[in-house]
Amino acid sequence: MNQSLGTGTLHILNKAPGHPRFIACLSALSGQDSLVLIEDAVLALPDTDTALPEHTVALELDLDARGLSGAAKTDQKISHQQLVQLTEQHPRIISW
Amino acid sequence: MNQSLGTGTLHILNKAPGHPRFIACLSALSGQDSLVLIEDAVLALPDTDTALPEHTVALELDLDARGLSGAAKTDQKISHQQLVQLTEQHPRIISW
Amino acid sequence: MSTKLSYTLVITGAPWASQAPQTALAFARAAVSAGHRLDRVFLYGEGVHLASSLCAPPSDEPHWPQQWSDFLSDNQIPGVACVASALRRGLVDEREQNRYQLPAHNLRSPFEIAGLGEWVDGTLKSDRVLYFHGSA
Amino acid sequence: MSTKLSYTLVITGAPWASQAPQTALAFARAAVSAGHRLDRVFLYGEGVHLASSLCAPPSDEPHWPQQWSDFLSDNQIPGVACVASALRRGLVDEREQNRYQLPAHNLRSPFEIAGLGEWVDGTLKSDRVLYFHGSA
Amino acid sequence: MTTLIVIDQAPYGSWAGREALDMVFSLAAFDQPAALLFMGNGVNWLRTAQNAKGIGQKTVEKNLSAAPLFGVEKIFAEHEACKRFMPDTNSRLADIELVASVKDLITRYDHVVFAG
Amino acid sequence: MTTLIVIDQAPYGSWAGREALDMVFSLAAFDQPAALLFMGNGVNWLRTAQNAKGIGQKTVEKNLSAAPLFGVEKIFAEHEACKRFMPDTNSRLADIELVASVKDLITRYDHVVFAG
Repeated sequence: MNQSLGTGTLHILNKAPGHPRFIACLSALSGQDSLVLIEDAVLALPDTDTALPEHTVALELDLDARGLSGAAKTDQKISHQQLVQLTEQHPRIISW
Repeated sequence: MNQSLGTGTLHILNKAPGHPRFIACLSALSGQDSLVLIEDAVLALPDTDTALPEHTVALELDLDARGLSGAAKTDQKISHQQLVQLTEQHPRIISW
Repeated sequence: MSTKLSYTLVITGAPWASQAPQTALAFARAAVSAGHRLDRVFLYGEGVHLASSLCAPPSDEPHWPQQWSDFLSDNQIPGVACVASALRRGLVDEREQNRYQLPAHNLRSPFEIAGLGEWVDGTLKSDRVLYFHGSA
Repeated sequence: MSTKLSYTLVITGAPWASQAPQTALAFARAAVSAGHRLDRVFLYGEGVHLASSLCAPPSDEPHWPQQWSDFLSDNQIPGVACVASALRRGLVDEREQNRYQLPAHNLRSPFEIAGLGEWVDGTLKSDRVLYFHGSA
Repeated sequence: MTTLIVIDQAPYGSWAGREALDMVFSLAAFDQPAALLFMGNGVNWLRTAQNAKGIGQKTVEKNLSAAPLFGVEKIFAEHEACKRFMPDTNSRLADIELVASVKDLITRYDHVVFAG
Repeated sequence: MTTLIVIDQAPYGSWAGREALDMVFSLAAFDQPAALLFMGNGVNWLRTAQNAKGIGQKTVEKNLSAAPLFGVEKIFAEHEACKRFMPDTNSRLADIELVASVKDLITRYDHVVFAG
């Protein structure tokens, strides 16, 4: 997991692709920021219309629910335990 | 009011511009359909990014609330009473 | 345009989350004053919160559940909350309170709790069915 | 990574309208089992519906309000519903019931009702404040 | 009287789609002609291999596969949205009719209804 | 500890913006540095001549004009969204600071918070 993470702000996004806040979140990311996709936002992975930044991970249980276990690389999937670790490592967190 | 109305389906739209259903509604309109903007959808009138179809009206009280009394032509503004009349005249109505 | 029609109104947006209950009320008042009949108002999904007897908004703000129940009572229009939506969201009458052994009931009169069959009936018998959704 | 942190969790999405309460619960369990402290869970906006004592979902579905209150009790974590959000949306404890002369109360134990000051306190004292919103 | 129930929201993140499904089952239970249309983000209901146990929900795929048994006449999906989210046709449920134009489809039904 | 409360939803159609405003007033009441950012559809809060009496609500313009009195340090608005919805600068409330880059602004605050 760690190689795909940035050192800036941790952005947690739960909106589906196309939602105005989904779009706003993607355009507010800086180079060293990390993005965690949760809930409906994990649909960004199969979405051919969405370009995701380099440092992107997604909650594994949300992927599984939506039939997307195969849509993410192993190092892109995180558990809730790992999400907690990410919040330890990032003092700045924005929930979109 | 009546000159700006079509004879097809009556579409009632309450989503703000940019909402996925706002976009879906606009692209589902046929030539003779009529569109009524209510609630947050009246923001489509000042929105420079939205092209509205010819047969479009908006609820006057929703325009007033949002400071848009001047954004619509007189024959584009309707009262709730006139909205009721539109539903009388259109057997097919879709609420988006 | 003197033909009088019958309407079913379906509200799926909650008060204080959406404008749906207020738009629906303005429409309902206009329809009644134009001489139309409202067969019923059906609350579905988040809309069931409109039937709560426990809302206490600040006194200088409109009280949508109370305005709606006054309107329904004054015009003898049935107000129905979908039972499946209501039970999940914590809206229950005395019968459901007893059935599920809950500590209280909070359904505001004259609203009643019933199944989706009431909505199906509306789509079959009313001349028009209008939906008032949340906008988020 | 042995430093233990303190968290405030804010839930603004309602159960059965959003996934927010379930995601927040999974996060809360993981944080506690990692040894972190949860200072409080604050319910705001639509999130206050999580504190209802009257939800009765089908027996084969998870009961989010009950799971949350069990978790809070088991771990002695304060759960607070914002008073302004709660009063508008029909979530009241016995004190508010009496003050506003309402027919019942429906706040699920151990949730309490308090002001936004509790949230401000969280932003000042907790190492991290996380928000769980609705997705619509 | 024919009714088209439309689902345009993704599964699991909100409850609106499930309540739309209850509506279509209800119509079918009263022998009323009813069909379903998935469009936009709603087409993500139609992906195979869903497993929502880990997030404490019931998998919607099962609800959906019951639709024909309960008398739901047809399940439509917007072709464009399917291509966008499920370009691999193997990842889509079977017995779905793809529609090129939502605009044309909705004119064929007396009632077109969203659940929320 | 500085907090930026963000409003990205239009006024009146939902309650989230009002609850965001309560948050910023609350911070100010406890003497915590707080500012507001309106972005996307949220900039429609900033239009002059709003009158919500007819829809039975209180006009948000008044709530907003109280912000500086209550100690809210700054009101920002996304320039792009303002141009989109209010190209005529006379139709915008005064004392708003336009920002070209939301991305840059949010890095300047310890906490960036949406109300819902």
